[in-house]
Amino acid sequence: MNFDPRFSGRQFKSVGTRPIRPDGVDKVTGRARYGADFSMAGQLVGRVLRSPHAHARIRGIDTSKAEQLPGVKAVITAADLPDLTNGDAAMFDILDNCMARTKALYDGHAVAAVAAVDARTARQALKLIEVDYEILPHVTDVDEAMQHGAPLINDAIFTEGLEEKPVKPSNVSKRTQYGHGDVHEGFGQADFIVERSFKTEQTHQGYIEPHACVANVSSDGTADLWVCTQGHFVYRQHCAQLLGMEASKLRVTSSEIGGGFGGKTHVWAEPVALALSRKAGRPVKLVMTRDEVFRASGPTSATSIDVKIGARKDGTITAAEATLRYTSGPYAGMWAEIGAMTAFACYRLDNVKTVGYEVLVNRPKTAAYRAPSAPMAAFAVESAVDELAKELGMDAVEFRIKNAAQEGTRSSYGPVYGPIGIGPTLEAAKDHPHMKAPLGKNQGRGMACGFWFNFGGQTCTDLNIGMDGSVSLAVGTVDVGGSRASLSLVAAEELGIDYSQVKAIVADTSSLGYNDMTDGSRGTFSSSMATISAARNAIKILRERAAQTWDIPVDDVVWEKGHAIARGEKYGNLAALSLKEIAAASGKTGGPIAGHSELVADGAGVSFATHICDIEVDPETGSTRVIRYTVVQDAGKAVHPTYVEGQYQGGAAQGIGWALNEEYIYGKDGRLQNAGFLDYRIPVCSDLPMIDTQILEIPNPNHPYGVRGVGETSIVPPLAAIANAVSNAAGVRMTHIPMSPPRILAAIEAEREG
Amino acid sequence: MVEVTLWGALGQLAGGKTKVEIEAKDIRELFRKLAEQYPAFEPWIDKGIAVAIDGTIYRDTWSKELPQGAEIFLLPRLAGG
Amino acid sequence: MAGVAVSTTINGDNYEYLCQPDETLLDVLRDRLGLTGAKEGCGTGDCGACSVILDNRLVCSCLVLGAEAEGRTIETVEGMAQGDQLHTLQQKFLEHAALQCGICTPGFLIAAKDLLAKNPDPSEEEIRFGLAGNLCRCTGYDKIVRAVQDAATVMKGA
Amino acid sequence: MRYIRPLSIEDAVGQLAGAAGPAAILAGGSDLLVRMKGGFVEPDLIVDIKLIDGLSEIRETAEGFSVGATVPCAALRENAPLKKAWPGVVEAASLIGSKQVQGRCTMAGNLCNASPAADSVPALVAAGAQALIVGPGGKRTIPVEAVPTGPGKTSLARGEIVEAILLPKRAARSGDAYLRFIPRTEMDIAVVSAGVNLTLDEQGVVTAARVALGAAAPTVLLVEEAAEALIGRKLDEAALERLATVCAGACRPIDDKRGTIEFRRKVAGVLARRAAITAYERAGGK
Repeated sequence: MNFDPRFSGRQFKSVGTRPIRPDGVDKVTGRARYGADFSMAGQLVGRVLRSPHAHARIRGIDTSKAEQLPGVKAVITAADLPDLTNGDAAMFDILDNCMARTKALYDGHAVAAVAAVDARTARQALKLIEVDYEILPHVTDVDEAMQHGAPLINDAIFTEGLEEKPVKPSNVSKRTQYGHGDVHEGFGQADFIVERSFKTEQTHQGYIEPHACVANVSSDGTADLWVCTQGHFVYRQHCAQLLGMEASKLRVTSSEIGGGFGGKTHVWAEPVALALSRKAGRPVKLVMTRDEVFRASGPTSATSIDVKIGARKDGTITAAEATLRYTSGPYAGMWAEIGAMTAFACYRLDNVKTVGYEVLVNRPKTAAYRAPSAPMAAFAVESAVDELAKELGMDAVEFRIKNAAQEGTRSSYGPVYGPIGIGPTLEAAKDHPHMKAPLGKNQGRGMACGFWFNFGGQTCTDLNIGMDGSVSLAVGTVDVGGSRASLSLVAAEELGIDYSQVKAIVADTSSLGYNDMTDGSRGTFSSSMATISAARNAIKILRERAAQTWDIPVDDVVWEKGHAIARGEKYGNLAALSLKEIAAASGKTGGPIAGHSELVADGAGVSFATHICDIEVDPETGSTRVIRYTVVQDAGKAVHPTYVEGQYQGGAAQGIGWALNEEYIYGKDGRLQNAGFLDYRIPVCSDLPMIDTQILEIPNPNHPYGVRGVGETSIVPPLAAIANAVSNAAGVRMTHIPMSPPRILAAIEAEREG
Repeated sequence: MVEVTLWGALGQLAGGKTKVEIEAKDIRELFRKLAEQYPAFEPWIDKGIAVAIDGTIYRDTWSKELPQGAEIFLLPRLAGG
Repeated sequence: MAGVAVSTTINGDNYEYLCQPDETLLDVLRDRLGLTGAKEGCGTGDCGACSVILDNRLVCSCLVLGAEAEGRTIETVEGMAQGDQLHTLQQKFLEHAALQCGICTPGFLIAAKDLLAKNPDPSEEEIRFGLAGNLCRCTGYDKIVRAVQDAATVMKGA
Repeated sequence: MRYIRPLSIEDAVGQLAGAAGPAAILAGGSDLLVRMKGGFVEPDLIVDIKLIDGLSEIRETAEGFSVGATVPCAALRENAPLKKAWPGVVEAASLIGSKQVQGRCTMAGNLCNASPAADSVPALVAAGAQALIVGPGGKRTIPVEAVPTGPGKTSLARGEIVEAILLPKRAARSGDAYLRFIPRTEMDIAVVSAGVNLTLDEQGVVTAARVALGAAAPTVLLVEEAAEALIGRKLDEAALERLATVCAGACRPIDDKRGTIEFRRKVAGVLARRAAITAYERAGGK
C-alpha cells in the first residue's frame, strides 16, 4: 500500500490526537489480566529444574523419587519432548533450549520439569530429581570463545561463510561481510584515522513481568494456551511443531503483556507447560521466577568490536571498517550480521567494510532486544566518529551532517536509500535549545545517531460493525505499548467516525488469520495497514447497503465523514445516511457488515534518530548523573503522539541503563552472579531526568498515512551518546559498556597517571 | 532483465559472483529462476530472503513487481525486537 | 505444616483465610483471594509491582507473610476507585499515558497514593525518590512523574 | 513449619531456645523472606516478634535513645528528636532498600543480618551504639560492632534476641553523617560506605571522633587510626587528606559483582572525607 497523497498536508481528524487507550481503565484498576493472572479449575503448578553448571554432559536423570512424592502429577525431561523438528536446525535449537538433551549449555538451562498440586510440592519434587552431570570446561567471554583451544560448545558447528570450508569445528558459527568500495584505498586518502576497540556486556530486556503461561492439553488432542507473548500465532506454530500437534488444535490466547522488548518473541516455558499438561492430564500454570528470567531467557549479545574510520581534512569520511563479534549463546545466531549491516547505516560512504562473527558461548540463547544488535555497533562507530571529529577540529554535529546518508545514498548494507530522516534529525538536534544550554562543572555533552530497519510482516485484521453503529476491531498483533489506541484511531479516521465508537481487541489464534509477531517495530505500522484495508472493505459494503436502501447504483454513492452520500444533483433530495443508520438497518439489507483484511505489510520505512545528553561525572568516584536528555526521531507519521513519545522515552531509558550500569556478571565458575533486579541495575525513577522528545514526520512512501515503525530506533543512539558525554565530561574515552563507576574511575586514574 | 546484487554469503554460493542478471517480473519468478540456476540457494530461499527494491525491503510480498532498471538487492531475513 | 487462620481487612472489607506459614501476602492476595492487581515482578522486594499499603505503611506484599496480616488493614489497587469513580491518580495516569504495558501500574499507583498522602506537594525530585522502589521498563518514568505532579495539583485543589 | 506470634519477649526467647529445628526471628522480614524465597533458609519455626509490647517504640531516656527491635526504618525519620540528635544514623537507616522496604525493615534486623554492606551499621558503630540483647541467660548490652562476626554470622547465642538498639545521649557540639556509594541513586547495596561521628570544642577542634567503614571488610570496620587523624585538629585539608589515606589503607575489601578492591579503597577514603565534612558542619564547626 503506497502513501496516499490525499494525506499530504491534510489535517487528520483522529490520527495525531491523543485519546485515552481502550485498555486503560482495566490497567489502572488492577483488572487487566497478564500472564500469571489467569487460572483454571484443577490447575497444577509447573516448575523447571535448571542446570547449575555452565557446561555439562547429562549422563542421566533419575526422576523416580520425584514421581513418588505425593502431589506430583507429572515429571518430564527431554525424553518427553522428543525431536520432531525434522532437520530444521533453528527449531531444534529452540527445542534444545526449552529442555536440554545431551548437554546443559549454560547456567540456568532447563533439564527437567514437574507439575504438582502446589508450589511447595513442586519445589520439593525438583530437589528429588537426580541429574548425573559430567562437568565440562566452559567459556563465557566472546573473545576467549574465539581463541584457539577454547572449550568447544558444539562440535557439529563449522564456521559458515569462510572462503574455504573449515575442517575443524569452531565456536564461530558464521562469518558475514558487508560493504562496498575499497577501504584500503579509502584509508590511503585519509588525513586522519581513528582506530579503536570496544566491548559491550550482555544485557537483558528486563521486562517487569516474568514469563507466564497456563497450558491445558485435552485428551481429545486439542489444547489451549494462555500466555504473555509478543506473538501468539508464532508461539502456536512453534509449540505445535515441537509437540507434534496440528496448529489448528492449539488455541493460543495472548494475555496482556507486561513488557517484551523482543524477549517474548521466543518460546521457553510454553512447550514445557504443554508437555507437563499432556502428561498430567490437567491444566498446568508455569510462571518463571525473576531469577529464572535472568538465567534462562533472552539476553542480548555481549560484543567485542574494532572500528577504523578515516577522513580528509575537510571532514569527508574516506573509509570505514569494523569487525564485530557477537555472542549468540550456545546456539548459532545472526546477531553479528545485523550489527555488521547497521553499523555504518547513518553515513554516506564510498568505501566501507564490516565483518561479523557469530560466537557461541555458555550463556543463555541470545534473543532479540529492541533493534537487536544495532546499539552495540552504534556505540563503537559513533564513539569513533566523535573522536575523529575532535581530531579534525570539527563540531560533532557538523561532522555528522557533512557525512550523513541521504536519499540516493548507497547504504552500508547494500541497497540505495529512498527518502530518509537522518539529515533532518541531525539538523533538528543542531537547532535544539539543548545544544546551546550551558554546562556545569564536571558535566559533558554527547550526541549520537542511530538507525534501525523496521519490519512489516503478515497481518490479518477484522473490523465488525455492530447494529448500534459501534465498531469492534480485532487485530492479531499483540499490543505492547498502546497500539490498540492507535489502531482504533486509524479505524476511526478511515470510517470518518469518532474514536469513542471504535474498540480494538487482540484476537486469539482461533479467531483470526495468522499474524507475525509484534516485533521489528511493526505493530502499529502493519496492523494499521490491515485496518485501513479492512475499513475500506467495510466502506464498500456500507456504500452498497446505502445504494440498496436508495435503490441507486453503488457507483453513485460516496463515503464522506462517516456518511454515505448520493453523489449527483439527481439525488439532491436524498439525505446522507450515517454509519449508524446503515448499521441499524443492516439486518434488512443483507446482514452484518464487516471488513476483513489479510496482507503482507512490507515496506516499513527505515528509521533514524539523533540523541543529545548531558552527563555529570564525579571525578573522585566515577559516579555519573544524567542531567538532561533529548530524543529526536523520525516517526513517519505519529498516529498517537503520546505513545510515540513513550516509545522514544522508554528506548532512551533502556539505553541509558545499558550504557551505565546493566550487565550480566559471570563468575569464574560460569554462573550468573546477578540474576535479580538488586544487582542487575535497571534505571530507577530517581536515576533519570525528564526525557525530552521531538517527533519528526517524514512520510514513509509505503504506508497510506506515511507511518514508519517507532518502537526500536530509540535504543540505538544512547550507548554512544552517553559514552561521548562521559568522555567529554571526564576527559577520557570510554570503550567498555556499561560505564559503571569502577570502570570510569579506573579510566580517569589511568589518564591521570598517563 | 534485472540485475540482482547478492550479499556475501549468497555470493559465495554463486561461485563468488556479487551480481547476477535474471529475467524476472516479480519476486516469485526471481526466486524460482535463482533456484534453477543456483540450486544451493534453495534452502536459503526456504529460510527466507528479503528483497530490497529501490531501497525498500520486502520479506514476504513475493508478488511484488521488479520494475525495469530498479535496484534489486538480496538481503538476509532479519529479526526485530 | 499447619495452616494459619487469618482475619484481616482489605480495602475496607473483612476477609478470612487459611494460609501456609511461609506463604506471602502477595500469594494470598493473588491465589487465595483473587486480588490479582498486585503483581509479582521479582518476589524479593526489588521492583515494587506488588506494593500495598499495610496499616498506613507502603510495603512490598512479597515481603510480608500472609499470616502477618492478622488484624491489620490493607489497601490494594482494587480499592482505589470509588465505584465507577476513578481515583485522581488513576485518571491522571490514563490522561498522561503514564503506562505502556501496565504491569507496574498498580504498584506505582499505590506508591504514589502513599507518597501524596504523606507529602501532598512534592517536588519532582521528591516524586522521583519517592517512587524509586517501583521499577518501570517501558516509559522512562517521564510520563509517570508528570501524572503524579498533575494529580498532586488536582488533589490539593480538591 | 510453624508461625507464632508471642506476646512477651520471655515467651519469644523460650520458643526460640526450645525449638528443635532451625528457627527464625521475624521482625521486618525484608531479609528473611528473601532468603526463604531463594531457598537459602527453611526454618521450622518463624517467631514474629512484632506483637511484643514495647518493641515497636522509640524511647528517649536519660541515657539517650532506645530504638525497639521492630521499629521500621520509616518510623525513624518521623521521630524529630532522634533525627535531630543522630541525623547520620537516621540517614543511614533511611537508605536501606526502597520506601516499601523502609516500611518493614528494622535497624536490629539490619544488624543481625550481618551483611558487611548493611547501611545502618557503620553509622551505628560510629555513633557508639549498643545492642540490648535478651536471651535465656538474661539481658546483656554489647557494642553493636560486636554483634556481626562475619558475613551472615553473629555472636548471638541460640534463643537470644536483640531487643533494642541504644544510642547514647548527645554531647554538645556533636554531629554525625553517613555516606555510601551505589551505582544508581536508590535501590542498591552499598559498594562501600563510611560513617563519621564527631564532637568539637568551642574552637571547632575535634575532641572525639569515631569513623566506621562498611563493605570494606568481612564486618564493619571501626577505624581508630582515622579517628586519631581528626582528634585534636580542626577539619583542615591535611586532616582530611590523612583521614582519606588512613581509611583507604584500612580497607580489606574483596572484588565482587558490586565493585573492585581498588575501587572500594579509593572510594572509602573519598566518602570518609565527605562524611567528615558533613558531620563537622552538623557539629557546628566552620
